[in-house]
Amino acid sequence: MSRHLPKQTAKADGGLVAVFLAVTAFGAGFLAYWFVDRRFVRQNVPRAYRYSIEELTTIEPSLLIYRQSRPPIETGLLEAVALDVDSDGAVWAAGDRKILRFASDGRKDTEISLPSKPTAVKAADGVLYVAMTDQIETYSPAGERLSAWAPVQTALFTSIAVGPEDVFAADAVGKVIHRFDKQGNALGRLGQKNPSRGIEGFVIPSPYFDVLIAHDGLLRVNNPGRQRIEAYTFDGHLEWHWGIPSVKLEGFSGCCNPIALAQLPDGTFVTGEKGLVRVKVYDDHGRLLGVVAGPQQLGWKGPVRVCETPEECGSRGLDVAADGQGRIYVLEQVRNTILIFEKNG
Amino acid sequence: MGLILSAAAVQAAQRFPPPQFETDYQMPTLTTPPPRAAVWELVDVGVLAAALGLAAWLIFRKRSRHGIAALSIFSLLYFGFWRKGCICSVGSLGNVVLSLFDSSYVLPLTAAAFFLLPILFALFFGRVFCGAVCPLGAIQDWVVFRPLAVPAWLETTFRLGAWLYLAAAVLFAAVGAGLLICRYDPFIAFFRLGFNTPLWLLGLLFLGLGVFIARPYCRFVCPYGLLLRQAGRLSFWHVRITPDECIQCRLCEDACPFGAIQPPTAPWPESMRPAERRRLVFLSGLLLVLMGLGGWLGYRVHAGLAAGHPTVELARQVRLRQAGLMTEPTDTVRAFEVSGRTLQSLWNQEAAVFQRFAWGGIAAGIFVGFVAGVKLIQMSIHFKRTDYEADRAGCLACGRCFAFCPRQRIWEAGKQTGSGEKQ
Amino acid sequence: MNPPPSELLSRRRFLKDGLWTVSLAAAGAAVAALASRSRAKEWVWQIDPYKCIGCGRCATHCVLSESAVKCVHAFEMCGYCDLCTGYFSPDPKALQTGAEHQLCPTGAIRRRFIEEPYFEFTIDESRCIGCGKCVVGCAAFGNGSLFLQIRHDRCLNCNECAIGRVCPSEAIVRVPASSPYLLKVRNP
Amino acid sequence: MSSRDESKYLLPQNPRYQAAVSSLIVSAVFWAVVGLLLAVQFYHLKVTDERRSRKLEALRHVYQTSGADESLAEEIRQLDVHYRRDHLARLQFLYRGSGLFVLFGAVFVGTILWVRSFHQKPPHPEPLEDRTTAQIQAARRTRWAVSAGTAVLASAVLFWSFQGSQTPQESAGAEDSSESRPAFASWEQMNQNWPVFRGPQGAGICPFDNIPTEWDGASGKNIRWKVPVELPGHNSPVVWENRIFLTGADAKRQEVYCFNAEDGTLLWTGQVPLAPAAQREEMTIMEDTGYAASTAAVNGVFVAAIFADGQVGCFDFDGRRQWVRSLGVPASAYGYASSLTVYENRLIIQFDQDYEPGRSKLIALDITTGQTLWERERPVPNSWTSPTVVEWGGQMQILTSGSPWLIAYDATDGRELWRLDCLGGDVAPTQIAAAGRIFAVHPYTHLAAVRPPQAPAEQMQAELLWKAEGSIPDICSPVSDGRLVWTVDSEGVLECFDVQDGSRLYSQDLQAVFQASPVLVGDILYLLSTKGRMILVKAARTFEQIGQNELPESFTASPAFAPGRIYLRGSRHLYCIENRR
Repeated sequence: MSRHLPKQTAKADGGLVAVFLAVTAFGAGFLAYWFVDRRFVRQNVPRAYRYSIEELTTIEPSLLIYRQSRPPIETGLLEAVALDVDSDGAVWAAGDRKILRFASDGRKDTEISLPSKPTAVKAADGVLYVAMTDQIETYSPAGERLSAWAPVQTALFTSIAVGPEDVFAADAVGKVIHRFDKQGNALGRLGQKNPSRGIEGFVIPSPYFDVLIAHDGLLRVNNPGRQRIEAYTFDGHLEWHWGIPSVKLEGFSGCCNPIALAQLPDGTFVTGEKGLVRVKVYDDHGRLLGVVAGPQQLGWKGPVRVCETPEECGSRGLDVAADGQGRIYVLEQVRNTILIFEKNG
Repeated sequence: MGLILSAAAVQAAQRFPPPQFETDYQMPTLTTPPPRAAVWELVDVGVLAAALGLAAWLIFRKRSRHGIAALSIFSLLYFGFWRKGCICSVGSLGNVVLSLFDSSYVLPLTAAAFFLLPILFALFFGRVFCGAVCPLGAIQDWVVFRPLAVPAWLETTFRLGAWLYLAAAVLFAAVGAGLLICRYDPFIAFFRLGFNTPLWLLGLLFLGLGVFIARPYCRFVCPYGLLLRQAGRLSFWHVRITPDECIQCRLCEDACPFGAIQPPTAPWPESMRPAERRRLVFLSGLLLVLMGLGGWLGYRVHAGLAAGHPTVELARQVRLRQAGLMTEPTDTVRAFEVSGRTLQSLWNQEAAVFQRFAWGGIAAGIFVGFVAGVKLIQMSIHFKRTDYEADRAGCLACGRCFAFCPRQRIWEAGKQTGSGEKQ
Repeated sequence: MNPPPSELLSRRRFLKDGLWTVSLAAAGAAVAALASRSRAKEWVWQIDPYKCIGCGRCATHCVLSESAVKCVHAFEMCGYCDLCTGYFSPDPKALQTGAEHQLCPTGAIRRRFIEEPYFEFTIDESRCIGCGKCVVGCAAFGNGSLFLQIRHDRCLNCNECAIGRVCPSEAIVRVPASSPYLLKVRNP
Repeated sequence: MSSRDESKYLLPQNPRYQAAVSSLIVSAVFWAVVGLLLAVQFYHLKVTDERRSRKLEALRHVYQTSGADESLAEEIRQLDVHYRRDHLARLQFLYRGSGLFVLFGAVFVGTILWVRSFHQKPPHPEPLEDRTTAQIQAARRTRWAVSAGTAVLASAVLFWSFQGSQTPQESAGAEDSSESRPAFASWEQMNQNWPVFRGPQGAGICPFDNIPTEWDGASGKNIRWKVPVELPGHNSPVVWENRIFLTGADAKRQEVYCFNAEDGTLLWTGQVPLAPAAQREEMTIMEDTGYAASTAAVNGVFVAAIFADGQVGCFDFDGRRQWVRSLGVPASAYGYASSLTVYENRLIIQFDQDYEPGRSKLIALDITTGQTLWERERPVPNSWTSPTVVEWGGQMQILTSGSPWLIAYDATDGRELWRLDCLGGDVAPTQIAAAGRIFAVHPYTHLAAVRPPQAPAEQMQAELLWKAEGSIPDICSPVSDGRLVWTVDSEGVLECFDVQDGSRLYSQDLQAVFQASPVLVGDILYLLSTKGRMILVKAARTFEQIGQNELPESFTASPAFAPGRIYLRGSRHLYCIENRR
């Protein structure tokens, strides 16, 4: 058997080896630091891999026809969901198993405890209508429970509108508007898909479904999945609709907007959008009249939120309301504050 | 790196239901391919233990370089290319340190086993891990084509770099700034067969160097090797060049590519004794000075080192942003801004990191100073040797020297012919 | 003065044995300590979807040439929108599947009509590079049902995750191997 | 053993050896080829695919924003499929190829081992030397080496601990940040900063208060900070709010530095590539000009710099390089030294050259893109003065000095407005505008006061009011408070003239050498000598020195000012001087 001797170590000049080693050590250090640690690691991400909607967040200042007229109201709620302004100009905010009332100067003067989490609130004719998921209850302004209506199976009421004799509630899960009388008896549903009546149906991908009774006596309902506002009679006839999908200012951005709706005393409508958060004013045929607040005014920081817990990331939309003086109230659900806007000039 | 999060913390938030479909559409479910089954981790530990045992058997009983070489190929293929270099004993040092300093990180049994087994084997058999089991060593072992002799002074001095690297790796792992050993593992890019990292260059550099300077990573960089060196010093049995007795033939003098063969010592002149004593006293004093100096330097650079911590980097960027010196926020700053965290919490965190780095820097500095001082003292102590011996710390148990020993041939011949009673 | 060599030798041997015993005892103690600290519990890396900002580095910084990070879809959260903002680029000319309308740089999302007005979106993992563009699109406007996860059939479980090092929001965390995903909905 | 030894002489004939050698060569070639292919594919992955995806992105953008075009849509679809196929194939190739690479590497190693097995040499110990001496020496040598190693390590760490805090700012984030923001700051903001050579409008007048009058380099009094500047340059700092910019260059590098005004930390370093080596050979580099004599200019959004080889670079405030232009190495007898100036988005470069008529130009580049906006030929040889932008009767004018012409151009479109023959020689001092006049310098000869045409309606004819003689400077520019005008020459003679008639009011030898131009702060003239002595002289009809301050360095750059602060660039350091409370 032949034996292979491994290579013997060759004698070398120590100094030369030292230089050799030092140079390679330096090279290795340089490679490690520069290529592994700095250049390679901190390089920019290819543009094709990034989705940037930042450029859409600036709004031409001349279009901003509203400004914040008062300091915002910090609701102190952990999860504010809805607001309404009553005829006295007091602000009602719902969230966290509570209803809070803020006087017109922004001070909290009433706190009503609820048996479960509220999903909508409406103050009308001295009565507080509060929706809690599938059930509506009424309260006196002092916080006394007046009635509890029969729950509606699987419903999620996200908005209530109160007329002289009727109460309408928007059900985001059932994707219909329920009509009740003032005692809570169900009178019917409207807005179901019905091709023969020209109704395509509501598309509600997230729990933002708003209904109101406009000054003209018709209902206005947002249809976020179709990016439009629809006008219905109390009997459920679709009269007309307006709104176009677009990230441009005149349209409703993204997959499912607008998410909130209110009417101003002059008959125009305030819409709220999530995502690219915007509050805008339209006339009754969808002509953009101006912008109340854009992402920068509403504290938009980026398209994606970063949260410690999933709950924090849960709600992130907004709700809008208007008072008799034409002021616009925006409940901003990220920071749970109410911003108050007034028309310039 | 990263917070440890219990799985329960992230769960479904209260959810809005999906649409009710009128057609019989079945909603697909999200697939969640599981990670490698835990039993395979145990298999890895088993393979490691078996390989270590086999290496010890090959080097002590069989005295077979061929066996060791074959085992090293197996280790390279299994721990390197098959297991893609993770987990390895060298990197497990980081996990151990992390588990000592981060209470939320529980040390996996596998990591503990990978860390401890080679050290235990080294206490009994010397560095058999380095010789045949470590994939990083194995890949370098195969390119030792033209080994040059590295003089002892050079080898010892350059090993200071490894000590520094060890100190830095422990410091970074302890303060939660990352696992440096894994980050700069030079051969990981080969093992993963992905041509997409600059680590390729680092690996090629080390292999290229390894043609002339045998196993450079093991000798001058590897922090885990330093631990094994110390364990090897104490080893119960150690690799012997000769199977029975040294006949002082000097044929093995140049056999070791790692310079780990030490010739017999000559008697030192009696006249040097007093000078030696004085030097020892001086060096002991110097040891304290070096430790102090190291601690001071460690404190001085702690801020610079802390820049490697993600929190400090974030704070630096946020500060630039605050000062208006960053017009376009980086992703890091943007993520901070959308998280709604307060600035104060960031400053507090940053201060805490600095604090940790300050103490860690001092400790690491004292440690490196201690090492340098001890090395100097070591060089002043006269150890006695009568035969050609493998240096217990430096011997990598590769078995190359066996072939050079004439007694080995006699021993082998005896084994082939006889019953092996020569043992 | 000097002790005889044999005595010296035995003293040295004694010292050495003592040292060895001590170090073995120390090693034993270390084993015990580490073993008591360690558990038969492995860690794997995962992305916390509530921390991810979809910066795109998952596509570029994984040690694998094809990233181990893929987009996953929590169907239970999906609105099944016609105009899916994770699928379409902003203001698409038409809601059609042509490459010119798509956001995904690799066309990894499949869009399938189910019934008026709903569409299903599924991820073709062999195409997905984990850039997170759709994640941003979906989170910015929609329900956030698309999110990134490390797929453990691909992940090598490096000791230090190369993406985690550069993640701007430190969203890559260690999770127990027994529950290796951080999903936005609990899997049945 | 011995048979093997003998066989060594017959190796070339040994067929097994030949086989081993040829397999070694073959495997080496294979290995190298695989490596090369991998590198090529890797390059494509990183560069080509990146470019392609950007292109596709751009096409999608065009498609989405412009009128619908089916052919474009079809093109996008086809490219999408094509690119994606290529990309995936490349990924596959890289994965398999790197496996092959490792495999061939292993084969290569194996063949090396095979070949080597033929070249064995039995161990042959050399004669035994004196072990005692050798071992004692070895131990000593190791002790010294370890000591030296420790010392080197410790000093490296110590050195780093002094550098540690100055980490350059990374420029991460999206690449395009400039598009949505305006490309320049307003004229008012320009006048509230120190944006160009000699400050607002290049007049050498400091509009700020609380400027220190006392400091001392030796004791550190009123020195807020002092930081090293890596590469040399005679150019002066320019300042925008809390950023200070200056440039430095040597034969190998040309850099732009941005410092944090608060603590002097280097925020970033920008690189401007060198002109081609062949061109650079023709450069004239003299000690008085150097590689970076021209002061940078900043317009509130971008900073631009020009170097002696005619390379212009522009950066945004985060250090991202916007563009680089090569104007060609200027033919200049003493080396190019004109500073840049900027008006809105126009970067103005006075590019005067010698030898051939028609080579001298005034160039305006779009500072956002580096494109030429306009170019005007100048009938002058090489000069070392800088253009200045001044407001004159509602019109923005660019003033330039050359030999023999003082020429004014419209800052917007570069139209020549007027010119006057009043200069000569190698002109280096820059003209100033004050009290409705322009003061320009014919070195060693005279100071000229010029009345520009008052309104565009007028016959556009400038008028030479007076010429004053005296110790007229060759380098330093004049300064005026509207009543008096001062000049200081290199030899240190300070002259004061009346603006009305040019009568010399005094002439004072300051006993110092000057290259930096004087600056007027309130009613105090700040004169910085090359030895670092700042002489403060009352701005009055009679000479009155009211103070002097020393810094231990040489200074050739003119001082820059900010509210309450002076920034001085010495030969090695940048100083910030501020009154300590």
